[in-house]
Amino acid sequence: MHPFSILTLGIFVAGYITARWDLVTRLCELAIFAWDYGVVTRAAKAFGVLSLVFLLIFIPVERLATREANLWLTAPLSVMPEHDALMRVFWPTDLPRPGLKGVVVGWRNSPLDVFVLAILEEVEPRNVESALQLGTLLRNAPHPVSRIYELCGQSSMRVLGVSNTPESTEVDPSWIRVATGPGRRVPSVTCARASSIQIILFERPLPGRMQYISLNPIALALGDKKGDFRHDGADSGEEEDDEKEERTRKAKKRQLVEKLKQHSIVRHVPSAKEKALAKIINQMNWAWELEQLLQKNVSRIGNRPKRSLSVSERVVESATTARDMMLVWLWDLFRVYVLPVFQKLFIFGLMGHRITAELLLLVLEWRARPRYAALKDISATAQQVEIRLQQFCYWPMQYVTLRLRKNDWGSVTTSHPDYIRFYNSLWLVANDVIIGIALGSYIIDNASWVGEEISDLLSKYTVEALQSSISWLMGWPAGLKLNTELAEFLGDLFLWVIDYWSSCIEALRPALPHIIWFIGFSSFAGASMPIALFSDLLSILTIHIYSFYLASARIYHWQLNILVSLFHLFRGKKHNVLRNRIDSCDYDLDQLLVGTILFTLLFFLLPTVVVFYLNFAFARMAIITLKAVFDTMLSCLNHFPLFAIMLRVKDPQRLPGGIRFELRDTQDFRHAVDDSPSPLPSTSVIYLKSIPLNFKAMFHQYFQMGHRIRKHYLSPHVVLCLLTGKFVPPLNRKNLYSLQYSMLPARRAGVMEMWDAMNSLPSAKKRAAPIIVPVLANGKKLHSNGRLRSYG
Amino acid sequence: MAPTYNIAMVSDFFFPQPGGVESHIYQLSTKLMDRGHKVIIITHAYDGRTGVRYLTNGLKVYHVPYFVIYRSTTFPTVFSFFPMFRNIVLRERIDIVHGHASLSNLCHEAILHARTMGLRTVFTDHSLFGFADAASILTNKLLKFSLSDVDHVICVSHTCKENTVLRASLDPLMVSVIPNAVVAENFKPYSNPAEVARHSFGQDPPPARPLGPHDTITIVVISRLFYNKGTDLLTAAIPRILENHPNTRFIIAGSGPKAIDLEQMVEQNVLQDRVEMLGSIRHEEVRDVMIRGHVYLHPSLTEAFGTVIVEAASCGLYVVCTQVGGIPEVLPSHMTVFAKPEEDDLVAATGKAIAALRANKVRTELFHEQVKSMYSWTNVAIRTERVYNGISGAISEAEFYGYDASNPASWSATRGRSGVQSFALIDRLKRYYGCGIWAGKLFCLCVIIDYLIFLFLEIWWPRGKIDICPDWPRKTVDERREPGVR
Amino acid sequence: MAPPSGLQQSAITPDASNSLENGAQPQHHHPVLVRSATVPVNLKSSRPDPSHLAPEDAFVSASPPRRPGLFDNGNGSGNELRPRRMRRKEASRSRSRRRKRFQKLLWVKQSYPDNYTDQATFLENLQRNPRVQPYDFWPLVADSTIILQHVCSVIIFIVCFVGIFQERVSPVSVVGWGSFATFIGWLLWDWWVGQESQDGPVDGTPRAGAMGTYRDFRPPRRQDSDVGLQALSPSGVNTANPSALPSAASSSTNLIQEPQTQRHAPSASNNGNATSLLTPGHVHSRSVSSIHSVSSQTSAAARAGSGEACGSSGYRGAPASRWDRAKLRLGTIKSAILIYFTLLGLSPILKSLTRSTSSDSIWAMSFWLLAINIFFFDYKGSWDGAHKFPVASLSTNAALMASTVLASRLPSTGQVFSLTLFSIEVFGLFPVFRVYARQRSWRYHVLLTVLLVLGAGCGVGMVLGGEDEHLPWKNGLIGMVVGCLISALALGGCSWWLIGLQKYKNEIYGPWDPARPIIISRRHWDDE
Amino acid sequence: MLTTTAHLYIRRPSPTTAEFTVTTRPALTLPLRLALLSLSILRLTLFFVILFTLYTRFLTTSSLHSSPETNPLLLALASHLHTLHLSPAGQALTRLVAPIPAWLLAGISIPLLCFTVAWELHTSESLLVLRGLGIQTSTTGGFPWGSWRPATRFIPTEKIRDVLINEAFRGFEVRYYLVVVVEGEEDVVVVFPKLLPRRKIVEAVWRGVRGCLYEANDGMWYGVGKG
Repeated sequence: MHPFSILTLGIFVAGYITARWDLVTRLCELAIFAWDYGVVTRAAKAFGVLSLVFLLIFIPVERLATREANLWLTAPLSVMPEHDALMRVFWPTDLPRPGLKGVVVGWRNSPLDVFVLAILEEVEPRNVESALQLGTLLRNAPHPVSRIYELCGQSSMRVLGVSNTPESTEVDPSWIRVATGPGRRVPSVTCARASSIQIILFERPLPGRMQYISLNPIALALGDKKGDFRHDGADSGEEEDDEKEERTRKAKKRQLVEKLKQHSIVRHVPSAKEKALAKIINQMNWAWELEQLLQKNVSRIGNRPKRSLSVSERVVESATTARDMMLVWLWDLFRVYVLPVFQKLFIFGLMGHRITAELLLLVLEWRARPRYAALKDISATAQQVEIRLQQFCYWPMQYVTLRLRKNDWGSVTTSHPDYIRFYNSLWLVANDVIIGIALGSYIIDNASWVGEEISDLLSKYTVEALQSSISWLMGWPAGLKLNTELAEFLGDLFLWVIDYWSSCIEALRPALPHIIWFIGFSSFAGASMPIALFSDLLSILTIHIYSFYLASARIYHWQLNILVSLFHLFRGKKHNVLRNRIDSCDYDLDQLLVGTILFTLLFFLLPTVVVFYLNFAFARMAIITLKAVFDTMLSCLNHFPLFAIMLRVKDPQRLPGGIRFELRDTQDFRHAVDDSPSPLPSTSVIYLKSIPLNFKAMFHQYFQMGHRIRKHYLSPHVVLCLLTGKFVPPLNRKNLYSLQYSMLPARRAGVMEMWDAMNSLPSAKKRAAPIIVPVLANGKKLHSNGRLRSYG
Repeated sequence: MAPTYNIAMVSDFFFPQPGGVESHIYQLSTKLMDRGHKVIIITHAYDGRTGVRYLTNGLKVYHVPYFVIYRSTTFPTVFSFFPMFRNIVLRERIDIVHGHASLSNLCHEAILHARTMGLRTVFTDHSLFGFADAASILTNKLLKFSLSDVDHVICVSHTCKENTVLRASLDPLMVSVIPNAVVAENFKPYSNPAEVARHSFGQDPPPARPLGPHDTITIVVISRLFYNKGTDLLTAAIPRILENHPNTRFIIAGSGPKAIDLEQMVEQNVLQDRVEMLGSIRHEEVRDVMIRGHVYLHPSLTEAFGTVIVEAASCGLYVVCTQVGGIPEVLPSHMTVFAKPEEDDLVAATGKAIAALRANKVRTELFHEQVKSMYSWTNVAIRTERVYNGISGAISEAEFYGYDASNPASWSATRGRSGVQSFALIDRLKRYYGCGIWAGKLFCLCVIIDYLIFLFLEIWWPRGKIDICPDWPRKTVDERREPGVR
Repeated sequence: MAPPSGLQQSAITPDASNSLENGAQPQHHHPVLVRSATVPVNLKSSRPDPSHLAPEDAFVSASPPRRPGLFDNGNGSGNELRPRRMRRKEASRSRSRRRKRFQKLLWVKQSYPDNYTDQATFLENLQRNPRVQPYDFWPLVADSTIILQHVCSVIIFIVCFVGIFQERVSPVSVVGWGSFATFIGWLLWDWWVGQESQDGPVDGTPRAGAMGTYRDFRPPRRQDSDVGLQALSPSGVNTANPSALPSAASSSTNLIQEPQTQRHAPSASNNGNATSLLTPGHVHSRSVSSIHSVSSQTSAAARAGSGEACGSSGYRGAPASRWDRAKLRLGTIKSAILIYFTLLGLSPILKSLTRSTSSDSIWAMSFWLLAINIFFFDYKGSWDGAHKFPVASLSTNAALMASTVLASRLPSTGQVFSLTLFSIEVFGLFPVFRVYARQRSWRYHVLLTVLLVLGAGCGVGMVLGGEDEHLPWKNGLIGMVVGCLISALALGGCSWWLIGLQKYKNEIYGPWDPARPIIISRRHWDDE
Repeated sequence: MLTTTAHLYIRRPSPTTAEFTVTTRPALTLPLRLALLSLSILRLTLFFVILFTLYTRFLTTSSLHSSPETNPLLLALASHLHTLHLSPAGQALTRLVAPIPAWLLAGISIPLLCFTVAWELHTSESLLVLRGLGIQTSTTGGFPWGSWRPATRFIPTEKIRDVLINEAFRGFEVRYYLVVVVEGEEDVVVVFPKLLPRRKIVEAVWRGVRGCLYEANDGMWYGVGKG
């Protein structure tokens, strides 16, 4: 009974009495008359008798009846619990927990597997149900609602149960009763069907801050080009074959694992509850946004007269709308006439840049033959430039995808890695440029000094050191039994070449400061550029060592082979090529004769050649190490997961590396809830937490690269090559740089694709526009808008 | 109820590597398990096979991770094998250690360690060794070392027994002769044309039985092509045989270093159409190859038992083999034609065999049943079980070694050599000391070191720390089925 | 293990035998398997032949001695001491009541325990020292002269080197005399081979052996060698048996194939010449070609035929042979000149080769190399054919290397050249000549030996004699005498010692030894 | 005394959830607590002593310890350190480390620092089984490489192909260990990898897992021998 209606009734009664006064007097007389004739006493007696009867008979009967009724009511419940009576409740810990009675709303993944989204206070479960059916609770969702359902894998939200309701009110047996309150952190959950309950508490990730939870660690590298690099790596045989044996090992292991599968005794078919995990993770990611939405729309539940606005409010509102309309009008004006021009200009600028980049890339990647080395394989600088260009080509695409992300729910977590990658590369380039500016300014300031230093180093290490070592070798070093004549010969040869080369260097010396200055200038494009240039400069200025190495290696290898075959002859055997084994063979006298003499000759000449060979081999190795260091620095500058580390420090939730569970002691929990009348089913409280990505995973590719380098240069194969004088190939650039490419897609988007992407962007904006406006506008407009969105 | 034992078969040679010793170990273990014993196998790690494995019938195989030097014989890791071995033996509650193959160091070490730990040891010798060259002299010393303190030795043939007795200077009484056997079911003779069509080598018409005068006679040779398998004899004999007997053909299965010579022979006197070389085949394909032929030619130069000729006879082939090693003991004379290891004699013998087949004098179809009655693994298992009973004292010594129980002196005298050997260190040292002037002292040193290591292990890894592993459910052997051999 | 059915029906202790076979009932009484039946009695006295080993020989060394009482209570006391055969007969009779006698077979189901050791058959075919033939003194001495020859030639070489090194001998004279001797030797050789080709049916290409030029005729070598040996079989008596047997056999095959080869000789011969220029490994092509020529031939014929075909120049006798000899002389001279100039070219490099190496290491090295040469030298020198050049590659190479190393110590190019050339003559050619001389006639051999011993002794004497120029010949004479004495002593003493050692020889042969396959047409397709 | 042999705790609040913990930590009695406390205090002091050693060494080697410090707190710290350095103990320490070369000192002390900070005395590994969710292994103890929180690994139920007990050679012995065979991975996940407990414990855990992980309707897990 509403107080207002009571008031009106009272006014009506008062008016009536004043209108008919005589009737009142009659009533008074009648009462006195009744009292005089003892009507009252009789009535009192009768009343007493009746009440006695009621007390003695009706109340017990009613009690019995209610108990029977209750029995009848609870009987089906008691038989209810299913064979696997495990109830699983996912409960957000940061859910507001007032003590009020309310309705628990969420997903019901399977009859006994519920996911709590929100508790709606002060509403009737029935209404909530209907509202959910009608989708009232999802009114004016910013983005299409269907997406929620498809990502959460459920057709609709459900009422899961009631919270803080007294036991008396009976509910659907599949519902849960939740007792929460400010006091207890863990709600106590009971369900008629469940014999045991898992309460899994989790922190809701905030989509606004791009937090999310995932089962497997976030992938910082683009995962789309394993096979691609296999193809690229094909041109160096050695890499190829060790990759092959890698693959064969994997295949063998896979076979063993297949065998292992046969060992398992019973193949366990996963139940729905077990398959639901991925879905549930998604639901967790959605939980925050959905709860916000529901809480916003709670006010719509129930039939409540819409209170009309007072005059003052209406005035205020109209004023604000006027202002807003003005703003909106201006904004539209700007957007319609000015913005497109800027956009077009910007896009054209981008396209021009893109096309030039395309041309440059074509130049860099041009190969005379498919097997030949392209420019970028030869020089580090070209490689660096190529990487930068690739990044420039990739950014717009990335940006477009990120923009498209804007007009979707915040909880769609697919594009987070893209985001991180995008900003990572931006940050890296920025970093690179900052360091580069410092370095470059330094270099430019004292270019002459640096040039002097470099030329001194060159002349000191690549000329004088070599000369001294060679001349040291020419006079029996360290008691080595070298053959004087041969040593003289070789030494003179090499010395002559070195002299020639040093004269070339001398010719080059005056130009050196300019080169240095150029390098310093180039480093305004990033510190990686001068490093690459230095590495190229090094390889250019040490060509002579390289050639020495090649020559001595050839000689040594050749002599070694001859010695081996002559040794077979010495033993009166020969290597049978057809059967690939050592056969006995009787030679002729003159064969033996010449063979033996040659054998003796070469045998005694071998140490000399070995010494020279080793000398140059070591020089070569040193240079290779230096270049490897340069390359490592480059890859550090180009790929350091800076942004990821920053995120890891700032907000670990944004780099999910999987989930983990914690089993909480349930004793305190039980103590907290033992005031509740009904005995709880056996309950286990579990915390679900998200593990942030560990550093090992962040630097995984560095480990990979280090492993590659180690496997290439410290492998027995290389040692064998060194010993037998075969040519040791430098590490294939691809394998070294795969690290840096891992940020980039295997094939870059063509010019036209980029153009399309560019043009797709504004339309996206336009779609986003009506959403942006009404946020400023008031409820009614918002409402209509919401309906538009929800219908459209 | 006969007593059952926990037996550990130790050898370097076991599956996946194919071979005679391997299958011997496997079959023997299986049959012993059928008789209610518990058997495990200890061998070294093959590639991809390290750790503990269960075979289908619950036979447990330990692939001990040791690296391999030559043809899957491990490097002599004399003492480093001891801790692992002790661990395995204790956790499996082994009481008899049975080593195989005198070329496997693992086996010898295991026997030494087992004696140190006070277990009964048996050794089975599968191979023959000369006394001439240095390698065999070394091997003999090693054998003498490990066999001078073994409880019993099993040889696969009498020749092998004589050889072992001479090499290790053993008491002949502690050497039993238990031949190999074949699984006759796997070597049934050719029965119906359908199966010949089925298996992989069926590109030629199935062998005709009975033979007409002009049917081609197929001669099968299955052996690894090494020198001591007599491949040179084969290479020399084949052209002459084919020349003398117009419609005969050869099927040669197996590979090895001498395969090239064979191929060259085939090319040199153009015989590609009459000699078919299959390369190496798996053991389960042997029967499929055999039943395509009529005569099995086995030109080996030394052979302890020669399981393959028994298999051939079981497949119903008429066997021509060289009269070397234990081969003459293996098959009755009506199944075989013996030849001296000479080219001419081999050719002549093959000629005789072919002639006999052409005249249908040989009832090859009966061979299978006869071989089945001669050799069966169950029989081998029973006889091996008797050896186990003997050494573990379940059979009285007198009964086992045939002393008359009337005077105890007779066997107390030889107690040192044969019979239930005492584990006292001093007795063992006595036995080893008799091995030679220098070798004896060296062996004693080794044994003492081994014993010290044993004590150390007892202290370092006490037995309580070692988990006893549960047994595979044992089979119970019923006494009725026991004499089912005959 | 089941007993034979006959035993099963026999009423005498069937269950006993049963329990014996499957030792499943240990508590059951075992049939009296008495020690006498199993334990070998020691009958060393009554053993039929010494080479027949009884089981107790195996362990009597290591096992504690048995008490005699152990055997007295076998089956009856006395019969242990009777000779073995009687006892076995008796035992078998007494046993034949109970069971079949033991057979050394695996396929019969024996009624004996597995570890039963039968007296009669255990180790019955074990033989000791079967194929040892006792040496007697003089042939041994005669054979050991070969070693003496080689050692002496090495000593002579060393002496020459020392002479050159100390510049007491002029290198030119050394190499001159050496070359002269070689030339004489070659002429002698040529003459002998000429004679040989006259009286033998074959003169294939005898003097090919002189210097490496027989290379052109390697393919026929084997066939011709066989035939050659057949030719001079009277003189080839003391060649070792193994070489004799195959050669005889295959020569017989030659005679079998004679007509065919005669017939298709021309075609096959030009085949042979064509293919013989190829690198090794052309056997296949050759055989195939010959088979093309005679398509109807079986393999053996083809093999022989191919051999004949290529060597058939020898079969067509005199008319071809003269021309051949001329060509061979030419080839010989050619290769001689080749070697000569090679050495001439290399010697300046050799001179400075090991200058940086210290002399001691060079001496040590050359010593070891020469030792290798002496130890690995092919003393058998089996003479199979004029073209089989008894060159043991390793020893020759070692000697040549030693000489090269030594030569590199010499100051002047001429010395280096001469020493190297001399070493070639001594180590490369001289052994051939020696072997041939020995084959030729015993007299030459002895003569050569004496000369060598004298020369070596003299040289050593002169070298050790020191610098004193007055009467160097006295030292030489002393050296000769001492050398003769030492060599005689060594020959006699060593052979006597060797004979003395024979009685320690103890080889055991048995069925377990890997049999030596006797293959007539051995290695027809190997090593090429 | 401070650590015991590995033994098993089982927490099982509901039949569908169980945590098996194998730890070397004995039950916490008062003396044990005291011992642990003293140990940690010892480690702390050691840590600071090492730091101070390095500092003194730094002072003795470099002469810039008199640089003017602006930050008052750092200034106070520096002054205190300086007084400590001048104290007899500090002097003694300085004299002690003076002969040792710097690189050697660093090489010794930095691992020691890591040890004193990071080393955990007790190793404890646990296996958490949640029916319907999966299995989670976690390990603490020894050197926590990477992060301090226990290294956990969660395996969803539908990824679990089988849970079995295996035997393998380890060092000179054969050990039993519990493995989880994961779908689509080529390495099995070893449970309790650090302290491989003995057979009794492993079997108990195995039965528990089999009982707890799957619903009762496929209860044929029990009593089945090792896979």
